[in-house]
Amino acid sequence: MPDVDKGTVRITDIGPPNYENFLPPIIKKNYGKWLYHEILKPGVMVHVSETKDKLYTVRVGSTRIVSSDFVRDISNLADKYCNGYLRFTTRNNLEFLLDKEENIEPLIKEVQALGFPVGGMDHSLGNIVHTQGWLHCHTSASDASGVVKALMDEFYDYFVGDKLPAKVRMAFACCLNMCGSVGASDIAIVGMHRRPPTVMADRVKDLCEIPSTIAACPVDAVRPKTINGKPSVEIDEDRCVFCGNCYTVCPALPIADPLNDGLAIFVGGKVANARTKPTFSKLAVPWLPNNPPRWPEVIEAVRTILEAYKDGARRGERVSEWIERIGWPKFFKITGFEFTKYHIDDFRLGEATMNYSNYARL
Amino acid sequence: MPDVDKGTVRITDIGPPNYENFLPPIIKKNYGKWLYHEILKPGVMVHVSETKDKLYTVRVGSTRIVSSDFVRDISNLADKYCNGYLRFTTRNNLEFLLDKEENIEPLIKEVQALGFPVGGMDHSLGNIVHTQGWLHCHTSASDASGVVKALMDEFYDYFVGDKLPAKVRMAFACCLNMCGSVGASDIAIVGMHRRPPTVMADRVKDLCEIPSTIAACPVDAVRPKTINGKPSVEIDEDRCVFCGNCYTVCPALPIADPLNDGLAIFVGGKVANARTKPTFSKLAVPWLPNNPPRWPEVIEAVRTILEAYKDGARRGERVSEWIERIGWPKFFKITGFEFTKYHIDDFRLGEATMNYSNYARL
Amino acid sequence: MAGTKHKTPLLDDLKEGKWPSFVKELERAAQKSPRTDDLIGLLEKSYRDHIPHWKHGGMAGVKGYGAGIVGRFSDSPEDFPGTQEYHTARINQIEGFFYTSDVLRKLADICDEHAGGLFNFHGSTGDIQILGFKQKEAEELFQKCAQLGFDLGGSGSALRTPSCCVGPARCEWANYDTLHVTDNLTREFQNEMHRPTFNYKFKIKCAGCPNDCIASGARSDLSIVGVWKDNIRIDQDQVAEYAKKFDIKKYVVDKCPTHCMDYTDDKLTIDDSNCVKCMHCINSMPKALRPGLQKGAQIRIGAKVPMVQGPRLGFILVPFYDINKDKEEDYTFLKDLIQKIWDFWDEYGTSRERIGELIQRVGVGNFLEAIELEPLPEMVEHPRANPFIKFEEYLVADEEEESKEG
Amino acid sequence: MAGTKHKTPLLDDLKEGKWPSFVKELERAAQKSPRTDDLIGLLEKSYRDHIPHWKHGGMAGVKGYGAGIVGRFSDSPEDFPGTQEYHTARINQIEGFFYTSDVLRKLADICDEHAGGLFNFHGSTGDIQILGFKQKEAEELFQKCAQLGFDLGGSGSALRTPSCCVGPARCEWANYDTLHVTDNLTREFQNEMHRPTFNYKFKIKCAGCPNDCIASGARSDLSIVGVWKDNIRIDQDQVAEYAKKFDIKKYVVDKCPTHCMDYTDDKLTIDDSNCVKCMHCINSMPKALRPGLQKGAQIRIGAKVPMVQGPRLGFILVPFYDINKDKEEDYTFLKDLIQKIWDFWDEYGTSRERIGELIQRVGVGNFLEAIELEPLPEMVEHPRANPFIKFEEYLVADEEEESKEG
Repeated sequence: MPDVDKGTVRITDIGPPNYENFLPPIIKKNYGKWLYHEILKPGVMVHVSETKDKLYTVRVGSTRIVSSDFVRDISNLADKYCNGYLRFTTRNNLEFLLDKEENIEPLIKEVQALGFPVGGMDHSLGNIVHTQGWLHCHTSASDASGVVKALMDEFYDYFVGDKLPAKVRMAFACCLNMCGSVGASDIAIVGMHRRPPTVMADRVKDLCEIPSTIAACPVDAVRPKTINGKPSVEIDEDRCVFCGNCYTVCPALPIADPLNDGLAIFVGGKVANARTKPTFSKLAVPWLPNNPPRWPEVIEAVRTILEAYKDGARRGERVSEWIERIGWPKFFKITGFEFTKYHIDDFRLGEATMNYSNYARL
Repeated sequence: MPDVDKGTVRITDIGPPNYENFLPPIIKKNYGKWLYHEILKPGVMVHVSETKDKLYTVRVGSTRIVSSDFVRDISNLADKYCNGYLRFTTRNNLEFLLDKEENIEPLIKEVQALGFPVGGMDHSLGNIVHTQGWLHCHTSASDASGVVKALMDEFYDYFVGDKLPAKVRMAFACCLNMCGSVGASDIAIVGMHRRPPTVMADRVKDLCEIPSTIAACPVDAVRPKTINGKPSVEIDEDRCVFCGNCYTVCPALPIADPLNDGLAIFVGGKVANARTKPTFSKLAVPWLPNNPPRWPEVIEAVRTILEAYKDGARRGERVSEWIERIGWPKFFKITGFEFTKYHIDDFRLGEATMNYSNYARL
Repeated sequence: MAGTKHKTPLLDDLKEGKWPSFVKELERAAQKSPRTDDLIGLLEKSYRDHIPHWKHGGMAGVKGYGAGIVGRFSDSPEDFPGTQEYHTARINQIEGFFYTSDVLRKLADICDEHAGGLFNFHGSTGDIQILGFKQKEAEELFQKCAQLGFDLGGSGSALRTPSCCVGPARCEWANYDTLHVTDNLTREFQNEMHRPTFNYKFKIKCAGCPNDCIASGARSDLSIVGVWKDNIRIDQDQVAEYAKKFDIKKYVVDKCPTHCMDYTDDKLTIDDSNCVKCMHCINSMPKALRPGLQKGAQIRIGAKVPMVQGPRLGFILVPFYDINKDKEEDYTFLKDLIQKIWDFWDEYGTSRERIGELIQRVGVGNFLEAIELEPLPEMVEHPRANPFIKFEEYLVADEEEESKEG
Repeated sequence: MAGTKHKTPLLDDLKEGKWPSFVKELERAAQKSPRTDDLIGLLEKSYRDHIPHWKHGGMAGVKGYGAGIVGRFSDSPEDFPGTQEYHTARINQIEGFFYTSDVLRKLADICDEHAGGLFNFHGSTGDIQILGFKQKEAEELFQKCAQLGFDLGGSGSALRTPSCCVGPARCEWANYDTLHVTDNLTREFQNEMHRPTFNYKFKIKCAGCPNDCIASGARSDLSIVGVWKDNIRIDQDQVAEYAKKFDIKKYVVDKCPTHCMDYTDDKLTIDDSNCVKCMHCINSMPKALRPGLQKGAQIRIGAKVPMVQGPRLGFILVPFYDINKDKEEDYTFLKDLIQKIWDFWDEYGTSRERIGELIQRVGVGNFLEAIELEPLPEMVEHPRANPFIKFEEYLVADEEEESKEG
């Protein structure tokens, strides 16, 4: 480990920089004093304070992965229009915070000239939060950035506009570990392994420590087994939950599978408490193939959902409320998605998801 | 086995008498042709047919257990007013079926003279369905007929009237086996064993067949154990679900416990699909003591529920709808029942019953 | 009432009060039946001791049947000899609980002559119960009933006596003939009722509409509920009459679970495509609204009491089927379905496992495949939220993109 | 863009289209960083092969920390040597994601000098992520960040970097100072973040109101959500302004989940005793309606992703508490509660068991007893329906009606 101590003490456990030092002066002044806000147009809103101060926010869509030069670009814009301040959102957007209304349009022009969209507010499709995918994760069942790029290109107008019945929150996770915790989104796309890890029996002993491989499995699905006279392991397919933990410690148990890895689509989740309780997204399509670079099957399925929603939902209804109103049978009917045995929950609490009534639209 | 064959063939597997032979002529004539019905007054309704025929029903509360002379009494009434026809309901009521309106009042007078109430319709307290209790069941944790009698004496006016916000269905089961399947009632009272069966270790070997005793347990809670040198069994308290099956085959494992047997009260179940889906009753009071002959603690708890419901519910709201509207916290507040750890479901699907939202009335 | 030889101060208290007294009924029976007099004494003992005084301790039944008779043996025969054996016979009720005075009197005579003079009208499942006979009297009691036309009902690990609501006999909302199908199934499955070979009990109940007055959705493994497919029939004149009596918007329209109704300008309209057949509007205005004309039935499966894996209501297995047409074909569809369900239960179920518990254990999808029904979204409240799907189909590399059924 | 030495026809396609292209960002970084150029080649290989090309295969980290650095090793180092080690540093973000251009430029310089010139702004939990350094560069990268004021975040079986919504900095609905408490807890628990000793990860997120813009209720083991206790403040004049724009009855009143609002004669009234603080009416009319003045927070517990026992949302643990008063006391109540939860988890949890799974396994009631909170009906959707209660109190005969705690 290099010695970076050049006469100074090694710095540890200092936590983050104090946020107070990074708040624009108008925010410091009006901290906790905001009275209301209004959306002025797609991607632009104003917050009005008890002090009468007005703060304008311009929201800009971005990729999650960015270059250092991107960071310099946005810093330049912040210097020019925002006294050097800016913030990000949880959905990988940038927010420029302006105290001068007249700066809004010039800023937007420069942002757009750099190729970045303004939007993601109100009844729009928000930026898709996502995980790392093939770009940087060893258990991923799909790429993340690529699918998201393909989707946002396709549904760009919904980001820069506000013509959807209500906000639509989309999220992408590249495997069931769901680092993005996508499961409570209007539309959630999840990388799916369809098969348990392959046991490369002749290589297990050389590449892996068998006891720690067995211990890595959270559901006790990996068990010791001698194969062709060599110590190895076997995997209980019924137990395996496709987490990839065993592959993490044992490269001779690859979970990635070029033919069988793919994507599932879940719909109708939400996190906010408004009108209805928070709820998870529910399975719409169990499996679609990985078809890079544009994943047309995924695009098509999402388009089907978005268009059915746009046509069918009433103003202000989130996807979950729309489906709840029309009923799941009608959702499957109008989207044309097949309802299969996989849609019926057979996991731990599946019993709680059946229709224990005579309610049916006939 | 006595030989009853007196020249005739032994009769088996004939099923029930053909119902068509027991339908009153007016019903045979109008079978499937009824147009509508109206409740004329508490306990009396008329059904009008497409043929213009009118059928009057007088509903009479009864005990579930009746004597042969009771059967003769009601037969006499049926002869006098109903051409010899009558029927029962699933809630142990009698129904006299009249084709002459002028017979209604004379019939009611005679019924009442015999000590039987007319009512149980519309916004009333229905007759309480129940199981056998101490009167005739070996695993009962309470008497059934006695508790029901005490309750119906107390709330008699709700049966003969129609002054409740909506119908109230009450049910009683004398142990968790719930022969009465009471669990989806507005108010359900359930006999509760608080302790697993007592092992009379020195008598097990003499009175019981140990393998069949072990096999009788549906949750594998009974295991062989030698106690004081004698073969016996032990019972896993954590597993035991108080079913009494082991006592059924082994009298040395009594589940009845004079101190700890008692009653729990559940509320807010319903079976009908009207307005809201069918739902189970939920725990209100985990345990009340057996206090025969009148079970005042049970009466008091039911009175508390009924009065809170009568005061708080809107016209047409079943108990479940009323509680859903005001919220469970308020139900516990206005009834004064203590909310305890026992109210939080820790059984198999308990996870599905938590409040996964920020919804709270503060 | 005089007559009981036992002192019963606690039970005597329950002879007071406005509601009919079961103690008086016991005493009426006891006047003719010494054993029932002992039953009263035994019950008073329970009221003192706070425990029941029954045990199993022996078998009871009739030749060739494994069901229909439930044995009851007192734990205190020395003090109450009449209760040493005090068994119950389950007598298959008449569908719809319709009786004549004639047949009731004959049952009463049998009950006095061969039992303790006591009945339950009716037990929880639906049977008439005759109480208080000894094993040696069982056969004669049974045959006397049989000569009167009554067979025994089910008990134990058998098909329990099917039962139904009053149906078309006296209800305008019956969407099919509940009495007929119940009678038909009962006759079809006499062997399954009387000779227990199931894993556990199996109950069938038939309700004419989703009001479910027989509580089939909460109490029967197989629940058949009448329903219609087309539009609710509206009589606008009668709607106007109801409007004079109550606020239709408030008490009917606003309570519709799918908000598929509208009442504007004194006119009631229903978007029937969104109606889930809850019955509330029809219940509220029976003279104005009637079920549609395309009548049929839904089938729900798996309801049961808490023991062992927790209580269950039934879930929708068949959202709609033409039971009225099936009637003309002797209920072939229904009987085939029931047989497939039983076959599956027989093959995969374990002892004391109700069908609802088995379905949950093996997975609804696998159950559906076995009984050859398609998975339908009507069966679920919502599709799965967890992503733990066990795919049975996947691609195999060697065979180049060829699909394999797992 | 010229510069990458690898042929990337598949990725090139993703440089087209209106939405910003991550491929362009990769290429911009690759112009300065050969290892990032190899990253592009490796990703193109994944696009061809349909599998990722990463493995674990080694450790990465800095002295004294067990967290904050996530190792990434390519499985194809021979073809893409720059990706042999391509690790990630989680850098604790500034609360509310507020930055200055100055600090961002300095981070960019560090990222160019010591890593692959790539960032995530931000990772799912909230950290800034710097990508593309080797183990031998980790310490210097870390200390350069530290000198700039940035520490590492959490990873592994540790407290993950707490995060919060924008809160009072730019939102009129913040019921407490989300930035302040997040900053305070982060500083308090530096050790728990940096030195993994937990059973598994533990996330804390702070949302200012039930709109929960930080998704705390779905993503954090401990979710703190701002809420008020008294009445929603109504400006009737502004209500009248909104009434000109949309149908208040239809879009606001009728959507209230408890139907506690009324809009009659141009006047909006709210039965606040029945309000569950869903935020819909306030969201719909921000100029007319404001949260009350008795502000505080709710605490929800147990949210997590599907692995292993299935996904969970958080349930209410504390319906209301005065977090603004607690702020004055350095969040003593909150920190004590968190410590009790961790102590319980430490004592009873198993490896890879999230707190929500543990609570379910031992029973909510037992968990509450251990952390010394009362059971409250607000915690449940409804009380139990099954009767399988394991009573801990019962009477013992010898001691004559004396109660025994089990």
